[in-house]
Amino acid sequence: MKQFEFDTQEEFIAKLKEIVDAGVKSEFITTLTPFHVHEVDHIFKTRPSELRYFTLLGAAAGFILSFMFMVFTVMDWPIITGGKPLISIPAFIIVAFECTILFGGIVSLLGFLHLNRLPDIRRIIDPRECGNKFLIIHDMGGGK
Amino acid sequence: MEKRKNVTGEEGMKTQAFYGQVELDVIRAMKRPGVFYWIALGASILAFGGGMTLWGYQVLKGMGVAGITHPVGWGVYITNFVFWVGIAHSGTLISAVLFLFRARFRSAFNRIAEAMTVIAVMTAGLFPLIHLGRVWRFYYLLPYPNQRMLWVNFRSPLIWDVFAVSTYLTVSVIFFYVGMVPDFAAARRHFTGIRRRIYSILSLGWEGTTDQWRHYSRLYMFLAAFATPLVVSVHSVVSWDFAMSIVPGWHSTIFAPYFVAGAIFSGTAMVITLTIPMRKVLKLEKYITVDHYEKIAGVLLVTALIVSFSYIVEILMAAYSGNIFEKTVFYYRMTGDYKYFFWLMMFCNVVMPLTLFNRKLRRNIKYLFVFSLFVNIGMWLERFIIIVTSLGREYIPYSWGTYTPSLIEIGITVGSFGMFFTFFLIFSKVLPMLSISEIKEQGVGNETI
Amino acid sequence: MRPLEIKGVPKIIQVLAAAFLVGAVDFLSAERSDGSMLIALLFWACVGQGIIALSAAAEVASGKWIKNIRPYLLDYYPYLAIFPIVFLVYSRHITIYAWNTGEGYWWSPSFFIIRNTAALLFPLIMARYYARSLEKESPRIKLFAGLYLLSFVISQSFMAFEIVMSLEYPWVNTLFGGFFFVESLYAGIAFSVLLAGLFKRRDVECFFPAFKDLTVMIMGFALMWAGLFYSQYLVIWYGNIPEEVSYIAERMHIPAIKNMGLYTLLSLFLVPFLGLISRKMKADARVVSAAALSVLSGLMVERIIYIVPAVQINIIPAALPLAILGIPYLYSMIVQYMSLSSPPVEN
Amino acid sequence: MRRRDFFKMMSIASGAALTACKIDNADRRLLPYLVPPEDGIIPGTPRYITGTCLECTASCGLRVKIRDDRPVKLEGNENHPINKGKLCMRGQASLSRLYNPERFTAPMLKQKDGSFKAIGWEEAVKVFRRAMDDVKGKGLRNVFLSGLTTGTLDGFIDGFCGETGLDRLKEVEVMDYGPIKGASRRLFNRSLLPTYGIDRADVLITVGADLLETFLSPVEWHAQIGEARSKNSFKWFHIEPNLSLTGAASDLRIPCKPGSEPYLLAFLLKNISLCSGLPAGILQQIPGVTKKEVCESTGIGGENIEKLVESLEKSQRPLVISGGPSIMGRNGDITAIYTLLLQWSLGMIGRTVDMQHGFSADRVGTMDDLYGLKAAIEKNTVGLVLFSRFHGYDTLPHLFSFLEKVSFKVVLSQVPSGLTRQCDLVLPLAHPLESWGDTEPRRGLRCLIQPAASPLGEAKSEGDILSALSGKGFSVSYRDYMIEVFKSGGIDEEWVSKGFKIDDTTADNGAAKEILNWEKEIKLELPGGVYKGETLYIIPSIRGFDGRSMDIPLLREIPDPLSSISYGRWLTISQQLAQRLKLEMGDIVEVEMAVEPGLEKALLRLPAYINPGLPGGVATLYMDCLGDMDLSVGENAAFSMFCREGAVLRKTGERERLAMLSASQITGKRHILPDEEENAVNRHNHKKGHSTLYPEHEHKGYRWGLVIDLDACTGCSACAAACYIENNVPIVGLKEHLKGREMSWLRIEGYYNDPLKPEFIPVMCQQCDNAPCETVCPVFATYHNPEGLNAQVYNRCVGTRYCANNCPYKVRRFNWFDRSHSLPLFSAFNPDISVRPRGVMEKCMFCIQRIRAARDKAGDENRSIMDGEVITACAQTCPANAITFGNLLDVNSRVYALAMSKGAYRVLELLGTEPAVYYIKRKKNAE
Repeated sequence: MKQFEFDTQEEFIAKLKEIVDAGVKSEFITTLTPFHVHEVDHIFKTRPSELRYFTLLGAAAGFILSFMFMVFTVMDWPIITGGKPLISIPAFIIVAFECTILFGGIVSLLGFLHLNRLPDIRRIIDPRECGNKFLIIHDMGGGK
Repeated sequence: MEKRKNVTGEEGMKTQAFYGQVELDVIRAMKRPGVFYWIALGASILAFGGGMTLWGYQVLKGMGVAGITHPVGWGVYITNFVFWVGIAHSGTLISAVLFLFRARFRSAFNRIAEAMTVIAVMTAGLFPLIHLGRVWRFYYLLPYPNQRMLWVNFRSPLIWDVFAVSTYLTVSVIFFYVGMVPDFAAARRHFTGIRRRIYSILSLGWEGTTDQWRHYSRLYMFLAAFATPLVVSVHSVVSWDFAMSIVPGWHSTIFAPYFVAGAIFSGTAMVITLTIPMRKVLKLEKYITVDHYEKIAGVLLVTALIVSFSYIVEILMAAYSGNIFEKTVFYYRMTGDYKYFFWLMMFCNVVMPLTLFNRKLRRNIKYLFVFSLFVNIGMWLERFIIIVTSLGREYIPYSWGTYTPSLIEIGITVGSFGMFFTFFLIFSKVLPMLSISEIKEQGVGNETI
Repeated sequence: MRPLEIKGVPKIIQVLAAAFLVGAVDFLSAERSDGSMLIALLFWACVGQGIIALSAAAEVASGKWIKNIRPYLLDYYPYLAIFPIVFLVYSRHITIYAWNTGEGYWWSPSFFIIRNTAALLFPLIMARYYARSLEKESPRIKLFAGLYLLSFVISQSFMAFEIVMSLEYPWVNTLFGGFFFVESLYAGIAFSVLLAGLFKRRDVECFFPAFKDLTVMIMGFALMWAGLFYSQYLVIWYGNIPEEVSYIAERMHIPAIKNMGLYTLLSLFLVPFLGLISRKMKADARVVSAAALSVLSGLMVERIIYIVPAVQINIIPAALPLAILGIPYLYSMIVQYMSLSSPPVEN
Repeated sequence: MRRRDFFKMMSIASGAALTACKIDNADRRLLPYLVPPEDGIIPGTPRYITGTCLECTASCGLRVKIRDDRPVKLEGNENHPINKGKLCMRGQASLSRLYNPERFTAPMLKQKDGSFKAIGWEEAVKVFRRAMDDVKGKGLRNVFLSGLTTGTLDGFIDGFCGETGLDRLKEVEVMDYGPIKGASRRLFNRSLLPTYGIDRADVLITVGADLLETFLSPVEWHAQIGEARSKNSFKWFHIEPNLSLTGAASDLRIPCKPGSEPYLLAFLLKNISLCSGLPAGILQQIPGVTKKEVCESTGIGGENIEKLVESLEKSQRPLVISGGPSIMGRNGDITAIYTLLLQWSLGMIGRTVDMQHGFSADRVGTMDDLYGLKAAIEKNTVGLVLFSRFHGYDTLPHLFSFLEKVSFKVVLSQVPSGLTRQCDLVLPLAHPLESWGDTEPRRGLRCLIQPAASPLGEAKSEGDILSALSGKGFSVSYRDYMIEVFKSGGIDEEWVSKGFKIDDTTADNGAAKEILNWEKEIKLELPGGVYKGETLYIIPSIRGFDGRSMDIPLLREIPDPLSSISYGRWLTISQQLAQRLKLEMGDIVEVEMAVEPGLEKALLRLPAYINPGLPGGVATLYMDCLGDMDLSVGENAAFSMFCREGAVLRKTGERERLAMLSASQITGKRHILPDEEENAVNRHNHKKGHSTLYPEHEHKGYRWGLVIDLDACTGCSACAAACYIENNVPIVGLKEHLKGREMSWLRIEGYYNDPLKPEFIPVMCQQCDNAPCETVCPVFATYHNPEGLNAQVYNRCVGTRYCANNCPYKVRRFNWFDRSHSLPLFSAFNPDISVRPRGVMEKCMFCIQRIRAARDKAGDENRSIMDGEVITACAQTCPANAITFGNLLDVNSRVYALAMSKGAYRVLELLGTEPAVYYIKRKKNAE
């Protein structure tokens, strides 16, 4: 278990590169940074976040379900208003659209929490503080 | 990677000093409210309470205590609703749209703007309830299985409103909160006791590990991508509350884009109105700079031009079509009982913005402040005129009419401002006013798209 | 250094030739094809003005990416001269306008012709100033860019309200003008994407950012177009006022046109939006160019829908002017493509 | 409404419910109807009895709808010879008198301090007799003063006065048709008030006579004119110095200078060949006037005069009637005489003018009689006055101010009024719907008055009271008296069921055949010139009659059709006058009226309403707007009460907001009223072309529709009144009206596109097929029901008011406040339809409760509803028969035929709302 601290992003990146080049797998390395350092992703060659699947799912579900629901309601008790057709698609699209975004947004949030295992009670109680420093925590379990 | 100026002003890499400085500045803004603050807060709460009381009175006595009549069934309440929804819009615009356009200057405003959005939407959401004849039956508007065996009418623009506004509120809150998670993590370091505990809970145990950041920026991007069409759709829906009807002066295809532009126009103005005094009081000048204001003023100018275009087209089309009903309405607007409002509106929303072509004025903070106030007035009047004059001059001359707001309505309007500022002042002391992590990442100073 | 000037054939010749040909076709073509020129005019004016508008807009918003392709876009501005001429020729068909019999100063045919010709000339002049100021690197570039945009908006609005909408007087649609210039911008983007696509195939490094942004923009505009289209349709559908509805209803009742309508939805929204939603697609110049083409075709079909029930057209005489007015653009594109062997040095 | 009143009303209601038919206080326990009693009162099902309307002197036949012993609606008696099943707005509204919370429930005695104390009947009678006696002691006269009295009551009162030694004076009606009676007296020695047979006439010339508003028997005239119009040969000219609904309804309205009528009539008498049949003596006396002179003095165009002469020449059965303002002024008498001469010489008498069955007005006196009484009182030879049905005082208090000098005054009255406050003893009079009686509006016709409810508290019918006063006590009821009068059959079943009976025994045969005394000097020369300066006419109004009806709240709530002003008082002035005085609507005007020397000038201060149709130089004021204004003229005949020549109007600079419900009285080309070119095209253009994106929707069995014939509609507003009562529409009062918050479901819009002839169009919910209001409702509170009604479900409504905004016809009404406790009071409510709570939208639904009832009935007999089986309240009461209701899907129905007939159109057809209300306008305006 080794821990490196850096004051500037550049040194941090340099060190990280060095460690990874030394052949340490990224899953044995944890970095803590005060903001998102995109270079880290490039170094680790991580795949883009799986979050997008959640988002897509939520959005699609939102659209389809809400539309089906609206159709159900007008079929459940068909009431003519203003001579408009019972299933008046132009009108329904709007609510469907809103629901798409609503569900999309909520599901993405849930997805995010799930992927990051948040909220994390342990960390809430005593978080690992890095102040404004850039940390590299190298779990010696793997690599040399 | 382009050059960055840090707080101490000299060129170079970002340093620990810089990070610390940023945090300290923002956190300082969250501490030690001054006398001013308490006075302002007290006044707001007073107004808020007053407004609520008047509403109670209206509920007990009946809608009649308001000035609305036949045929002008909608008045100040709906005007306020549209106004506040409009205010809410710039929030999302600044944080989401500009985020997508990679416009860096957003980071100066986005947190404040988002807060404004959330609060304004809550305020706006109140007015449809206030204007209900039987507010104690408001739940009839929600589609839930009930003993009346009745669902809601999804063909009604008002139901679209229910969905649009609630969606907008939810998504804005999520967006707002997600943006703050890392900052809570930063904030918890600077407090002790109960506040520390609250912030750590709110931060959900955020640490800023690689994966967290990876998912985080993705989430933020998605939310922004959602919020952008949402802004447009929500105010389009609001505009369709009018455009769907066949009321002359309401039934117009241009309404959706016209209202969206108008909303952003008024909202951006409100951002200016709020931030200018705030940056003074909270000493955030170095984060919210004149360059930022110049850019915001640019947004104002563009939207103002779109709005003006719509005005002109509307009026010209009324004349062009030769449709007697349309002509009546617009003639009435320009010469009728509300002509002064109309021309004042024209001045605020069409003439004044032209001054922003002048770069000096765009960079003149004082001027912008005054200007933004005018815009707020102008946009409020715009909604008022659209609603009242159109209803006042409909198809049947026998039942034309005019409308004068009653004191109740005015009181409740004042109350709504009270509500808005109450929440806003509280926010300004409880939550980080600037996006700390973002500023750390980007530094401050001028940068371009 | 500007490719076309090296390769001779002054633009003015092309312009006059094109206008002349179109005029000829129109005069020779059968009785029942008043619209043949109209479509050509509407479509190419939409594209032509849009191209310049795009660069002007980027100029005003001080977008960096525009710098590299701007000169190529501005190459096309002289073609704006075609449209006033074509309109003048077209104006002999003025009798097809429903209001033609109507009285009132505004409705006098001569005034109609004058104001619309002016509206078509205005952008040409402004574009010229803009281009010049660019060559001279004068500090007032942004000003002229802005002025061009103004002229562009006015011109497109006039085209929408006067030349197209008033065909079915008293049908009124206040968004029409706005819709037109957004579409024109859309067309401009699509066209520029084609250019950028070409450059990309030639692996001219400095065009990549432009290409990237333009593809995103296409998606954005697809969405925007859908929004504007929808907010017109919805209002008319919902209001159900015969005077308005009949415009749509009539077209719905002609199967051919109904299908055309579906095609526009497909080509202007679904293809560019869904087609480009994934990263890989965005990166592939072929796909993007295809999308751009579908957009342009969609816009053309849409213009046919606008005018057809009001105006008689036959396919052949309708297609010819379209083709003719297209030649200068195609020609310039090819020339530019060739000229890339020596990519211009940009600061 | 005050809480106390509310309890009072409830007590009436329950009291009524308790005592089914017999009027006694025997048993006060509430018993449910376990077995339906034989008299057929079943809870929840209405029962109908006949009756007679006493709101004005026409006495139309009533059909009283009774629910659980409570009259809830008055409808016309179909078979009645006068009104043929129709009622005017006053008749409709008169029901609410029964439920007036201020009614007297016991005799009231004035105390020293001027307050009133309730006393028992015995004491009341004692007081009365004591007063009588000590008056007799003083050797003064006791006087009985009443309004028009007919039927058995007439004789009864004679008897009463005989016994008690009261002398009965000439009856006082503000509108004595003096000149008409006078004319017949001077020509025939009989003061007769003839009835007219307009339906028998082919040319009708009315000179000022406001047939459709107040003239003698308006509802009857409505029906007759409709009848006459069905023969298309019929032509109707109306000559008037003012503007009236009658003029608007006539085929040709000819405005004339005030007081100039005699010139025209003289010209006619001289220039129509038949008139040469007049006795030479008379002919000589009629001065000759050239056409030019006539044109100048009357201001009538030559061509119109030609038309009149020509049509009278051609006509087989002409009819000339003069009345209203034309017989008010000092030229009134001569106008009446010339008219009578025309009638006689053109052989109208006996054909279109019926002298045998004249209106019974013999006892009604004139101004002179009144001055007689005044003199007597001033000489104080009068001790006690007993008033009954005496309306004059409340219309013109100053005119009767001399009554205050009388030492002891007794009055029979239902509600407190100016007069009752004057009196020393007030005896509670029962409402006609609570008492027995009969009327004889004209010779040969007897109408029955029978109780529909038990009297309120101690109130008694006039007959009962009088017999009590004469010392008989209440032992013999007035009903017994009547039975004994009509020995033959008494009050037989037939009479009770039909509500009227005809016996020609009373007809005045051999009346007015020959001009008896022509050789005697009849002054026939023309009056010296036409009135100078402004002329102010004080005329009866369709809402208030001579002012007596104005204490009915509903009649103030429903606007005056000509001005669309509801509450308040106003002076109608002409555009010309307004321009001269630079007046705007609502500017307060000071009117100074000429009076005879010695009296101080009479002043009026009123806000001005500018009417485009009123001839120049004329101002009109409704009698019900008089309030306590001083019209005193002195006794000089040169100054007539209601037509004030040379009135001087001044602008005061003050303003007052008029409660004018119409924002604009001009439509422009708004597709509300069809203009000429639209007349030409077939107005059902909505089926042509592709004008909608919506699918057609089916209607199950019925598609209810309404057709309104604008050619027939006179704007009389009876429909509005009926609607208010049938549907429990709340009355909201002046304050709300000024805000524009009237609640009327059905309104009469008057438009002056042609100032000569205003047009009226009744507007109610148009029950659109593609209703704009429906789609925008978020909660389905309003929707399109399978029978084509635009149903409004009050319980679902949350009150967004979007529907009202989006209704192009502006017929939706929002409940701004809780009205459920205000007038009409609980007992008057129609139990078949809910009272709407505050915060919900309401509107016309074609009287859905009636449709429902009919459907149930039809369902029981398993058949479908027949044409004409259901009829909306408005259609039912419309005196002009202008409204037809029915099923548009049934191609054989009357409504279908009319809707598809030529000239049928729908308001704002260009919006594609596909209304179910059709309007018919065939006649071009001003033709």
